[in-house]
Amino acid sequence: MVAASQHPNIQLMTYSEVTDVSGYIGNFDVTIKQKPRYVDHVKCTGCGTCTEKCPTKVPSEYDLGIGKRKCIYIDFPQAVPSKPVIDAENCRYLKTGKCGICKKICPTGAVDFEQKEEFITEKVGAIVMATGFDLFNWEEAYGEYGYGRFKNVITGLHFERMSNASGQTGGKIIRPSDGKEPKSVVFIKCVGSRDEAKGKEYCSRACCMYTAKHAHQVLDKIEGSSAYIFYMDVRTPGKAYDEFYRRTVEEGAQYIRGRVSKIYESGDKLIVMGTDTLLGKPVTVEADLVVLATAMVPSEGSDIIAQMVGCPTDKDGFYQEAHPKLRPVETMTGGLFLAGACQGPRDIPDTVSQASGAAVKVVALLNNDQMATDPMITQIDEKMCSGCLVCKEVCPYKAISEKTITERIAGQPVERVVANVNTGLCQGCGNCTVACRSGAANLKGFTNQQVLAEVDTLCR
Amino acid sequence: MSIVNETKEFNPIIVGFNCNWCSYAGADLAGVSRMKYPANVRVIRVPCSGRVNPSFVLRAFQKGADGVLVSG
Amino acid sequence: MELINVNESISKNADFIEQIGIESGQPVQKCYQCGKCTAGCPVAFEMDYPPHQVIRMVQLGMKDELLKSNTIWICASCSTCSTRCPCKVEIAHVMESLRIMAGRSGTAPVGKAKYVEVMYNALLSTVERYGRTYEVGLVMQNNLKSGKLFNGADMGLPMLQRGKLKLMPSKIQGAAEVARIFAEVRKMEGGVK
Amino acid sequence: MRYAYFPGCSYHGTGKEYESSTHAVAKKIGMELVTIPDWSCCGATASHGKSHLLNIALPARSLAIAEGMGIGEVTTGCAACYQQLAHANIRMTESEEIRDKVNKITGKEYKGTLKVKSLVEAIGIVDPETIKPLIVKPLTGLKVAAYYGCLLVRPPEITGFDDPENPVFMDNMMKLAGAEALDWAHKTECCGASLGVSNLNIAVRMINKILKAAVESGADCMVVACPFCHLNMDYHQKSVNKQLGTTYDMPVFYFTELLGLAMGISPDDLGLKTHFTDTQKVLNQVG
Amino acid sequence: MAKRIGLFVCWCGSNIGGVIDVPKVVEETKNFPGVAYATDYKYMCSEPGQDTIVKAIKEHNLDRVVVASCTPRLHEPTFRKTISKAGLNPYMFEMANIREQCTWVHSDDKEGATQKAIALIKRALAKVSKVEPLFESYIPVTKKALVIGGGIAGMQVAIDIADAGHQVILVEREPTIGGKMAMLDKTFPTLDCSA
Amino acid sequence: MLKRLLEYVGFEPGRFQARWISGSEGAKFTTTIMDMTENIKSLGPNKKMRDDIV
Repeated sequence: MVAASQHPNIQLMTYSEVTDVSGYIGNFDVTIKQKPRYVDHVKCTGCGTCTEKCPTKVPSEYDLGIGKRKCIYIDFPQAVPSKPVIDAENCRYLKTGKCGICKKICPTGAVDFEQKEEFITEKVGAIVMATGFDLFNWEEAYGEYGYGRFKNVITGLHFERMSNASGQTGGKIIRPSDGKEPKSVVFIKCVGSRDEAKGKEYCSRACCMYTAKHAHQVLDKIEGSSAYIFYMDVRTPGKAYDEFYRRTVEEGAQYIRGRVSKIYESGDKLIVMGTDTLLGKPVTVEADLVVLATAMVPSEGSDIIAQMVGCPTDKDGFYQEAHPKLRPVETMTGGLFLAGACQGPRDIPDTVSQASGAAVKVVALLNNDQMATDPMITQIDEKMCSGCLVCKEVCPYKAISEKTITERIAGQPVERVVANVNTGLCQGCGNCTVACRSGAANLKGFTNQQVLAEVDTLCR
Repeated sequence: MSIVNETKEFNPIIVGFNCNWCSYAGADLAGVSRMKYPANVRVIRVPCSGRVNPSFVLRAFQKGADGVLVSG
Repeated sequence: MELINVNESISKNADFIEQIGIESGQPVQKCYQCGKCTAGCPVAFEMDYPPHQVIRMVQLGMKDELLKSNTIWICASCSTCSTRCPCKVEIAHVMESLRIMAGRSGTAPVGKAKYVEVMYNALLSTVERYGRTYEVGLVMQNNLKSGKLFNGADMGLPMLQRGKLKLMPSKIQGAAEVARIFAEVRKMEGGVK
Repeated sequence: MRYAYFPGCSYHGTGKEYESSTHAVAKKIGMELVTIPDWSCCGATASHGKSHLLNIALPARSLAIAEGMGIGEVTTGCAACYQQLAHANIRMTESEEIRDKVNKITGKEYKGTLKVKSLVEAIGIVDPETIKPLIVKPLTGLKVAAYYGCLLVRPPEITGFDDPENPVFMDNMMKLAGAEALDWAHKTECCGASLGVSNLNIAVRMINKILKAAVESGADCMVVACPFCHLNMDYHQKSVNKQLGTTYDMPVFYFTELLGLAMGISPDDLGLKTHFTDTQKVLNQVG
Repeated sequence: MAKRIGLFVCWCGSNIGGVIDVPKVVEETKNFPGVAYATDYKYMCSEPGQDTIVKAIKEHNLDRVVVASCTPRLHEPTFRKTISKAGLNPYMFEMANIREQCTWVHSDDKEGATQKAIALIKRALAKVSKVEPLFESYIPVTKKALVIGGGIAGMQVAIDIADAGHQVILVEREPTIGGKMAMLDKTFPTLDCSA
Repeated sequence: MLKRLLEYVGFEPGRFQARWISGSEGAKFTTTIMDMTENIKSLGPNKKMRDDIV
């Protein structure tokens, strides 16, 4: 993270959102909204006095609500940048005009309640989508697991926050209900994944491995503990992955092949009703804590960005690559590339490799001062074009715009609107040629005349 | 233009308009996998099934095609 | 343990596999054996094959074993499995179709499964005769056929005392119409007992 | 509120008190239940083990008669009857082919215009403001475990009125009646249904599991909406005690009985005397 | 000006030549209007094969070319380069796919395959008679990249592009970069720290 | 839409098909062709629209 923030060629814009994208490969115009932080990050030294004194506490998003944070806050100690922002929704001063303690005590006078959102426009040659993933909202779908009513049923990410030394529990694994150390922990895989009925059909790819890691952590950190993992398949296709999983099994993790049908509370225990399909028998496990490996889904808001930049998505909302094998980091839109889980669920090693792959594609593009475009694109015969612009509507790449031309009719100059194809954006799909009623749009390399000649010859 | 000989077994002519990225590749794959299908289909490569103008299809029928397959 | 020749089983019973798919309307091939059906099944403890194995056996065409199994009769049709199946297979429908097939093929259930079948038949025969269920007749017929003569006899008296049993059947006016339903179905399906 | 009413075969048999309390409560809240003339058995859990067609045709006869009554909606108290009627209704509205075939079998024309609601739903959707003033003897302090069983809520494609994993309709009604509705583990576990008749030794284990969860939740009583659930929970409680050596003494009510009590209807009129487990302690508790 | 088409039919060893009668195919198609030269060769895509094309273009003054061989998805770029070496516009070219979509799938019907190959070649000839030279156009490139999302993927992309010497704007909607990764404890399979 | 037009002029619907076949579905392409060939064989030659017959 520090590497990314300190690189002289990287301009880091946190607390910012892309709000508009136009243009085409090599020539995009983007607008970025800088949300008000209410702290001048030039003046701020990151001393942290303000976060100590702030009187308002709210649940920490970063800790998934397990812990609390102040209203002027830094997400976590190693955060980059390590300077605070004020959460306007909860800040007393911004809501009621009273308080302002942070402003009073800030030694450098960096707190600025007058900050407004700013819009910055930039020209770029390439865009990389790296919007990542969110976790499937299992509480809405899994009634048989209690709809989130049982405090001791948590997700893998919650578990990470507990076992992370910088988290609220300081690395101690506890039961959220009473803070006690759980002795029996049940892990359930594929919650939402590979579940057409309730969630997603796909495999989320990382869960097998992180669940093995969690089981290892339970056995490692909690004395006398036991870990049970309900699974359908163990998928470990990565270097040193299967060895890791085997080691976890040898450490004593009990893998049970079957899905869990129901969890219910009995006393302060959770009863997990599952099957051991290898035995062919239903089984129950008493648990202190249940950890669900929930499916990865596209991150919230990724659909909005997709629409903005014209990036197609698949049926699950992940960004669609140009070709799954041959062009996995490119999209059908020129100059737009994909990295990480926004394209589909993946783990860290895969994400890093894919990100480097996308970077090479970007570099290959940016290394040129100018680029050649495929000549097999649409050509508009301006004389025939009626200016109806139906073609503009059907173009999936937003490559067609209107253009005003001047013609001389009976010696008089007359202005008229015609369609205009952007050679950078046009991908040569030919949709416009079908929509064009006047026959003005033609696709070079696949002209009407050419295709008809082919048809005629073939049918003979 | 030859008139179909009704006494011989009728062998229809099917014209396929295949998208370069999808079904044309699919047809290639069928070849690579050495699958077998009747030899009466003739494929025209188009950049996208959206390129197929209805008039192409009508023209094919006019010129004697017995079937047309548009696939994307 | 019996050795199963998989290609033989599948090729010999291809019709059966297809038929189950059609009759139950369920995409049985989708099942990937997660076992959630068995995990939630309230009667799995009494079954000779747990529900997920029944689906597996359908996939492999193990017709004879399936039609003889007690599972298909013990199943209480509570649909817990159907409701929770991640592959949207309504397992309860598959069980129903297997029961119907067993009946059609004349495979007689034994033991506990027999009692279930006898009870179903007893109930339906009172319905066929009177148009409605006739509880005393049902229990009597049930006991005769299942050989458990005094089953539920201790139930009769307290029921009677509370006015919960009518000794005489009440025949509805449309009993003939109901009988006709049975007859028509038999005609259409050819030999439902 | 007018419904074509399908009593079901246990209406004057094992489910007698359900019948009487249903009518008593319906009268109070102004719901008119018009019995379907000459209705016949729905086929219960038996017909779907015999024939797919028979399974639809048996309830179809009653549906056809009900359609002729000119009341758009059918209701029934029995969960099994409800599911049979709803299932047949869905199949016959979905597919013209099945409808024609079944109509040929029944010799009656069912067009598929009806809606089928369970009694729980029919009463559950009544505006709470209508019911509130009728609660004259609120069941204050009574802890109730609402038991829904299977057929009311499953499969959701057919039933679909309440959540199959955590239904709340009866809970809400009990709250309306002044009682405390408990959140407990086995609201929708299956009681074994007709296994109680054919294989009691299987059913007792299923019943035991449910009773155990109800006791653990601290319930004073259970409330059900199905004659079969009632038979198994109430009558067979004693069989469970006998076979498994347990000592359950858990009163089991129909939801209409508790609603009726809260509305001030006398226990006799509701038919509370005919239970097998002692209801007196609950009656004492709610005064 | 009259069109002068060159037709080159490939045997692809026995892949094509083993199924259809290549000489017959050449015979049947060489009289298609516009064809000025027609020949066949064992492996058209090999260096001598390509040389054959270049030589023929020069000797017979060809202005457009059809190659009947494998799928254009494989060798279209190859042959485009070949003919531009001979001074033709690379788009004055068409391929007939007589391998993947003909001989490989109809090896059990040699006569049908031969007929189909003839039809497919005629199709390509018909198309090539209508083609016109096409020219690529050039657009400028802004040497800066935008990365949306500052998680592990976004950071890695940004660093790699930046290391290659280009400017990068890394946009993150949260106050800190790091994304989900920063929330994790140790990471598999090496159990090293994530931050 | 085109399909409806073709039907309107008295064309058998089986003669015109639109299918989604992805690059990884060689088998689907094959079966589509086989089905279509069978289908059209049973329909007989296209006589309705041929220029030379009309």
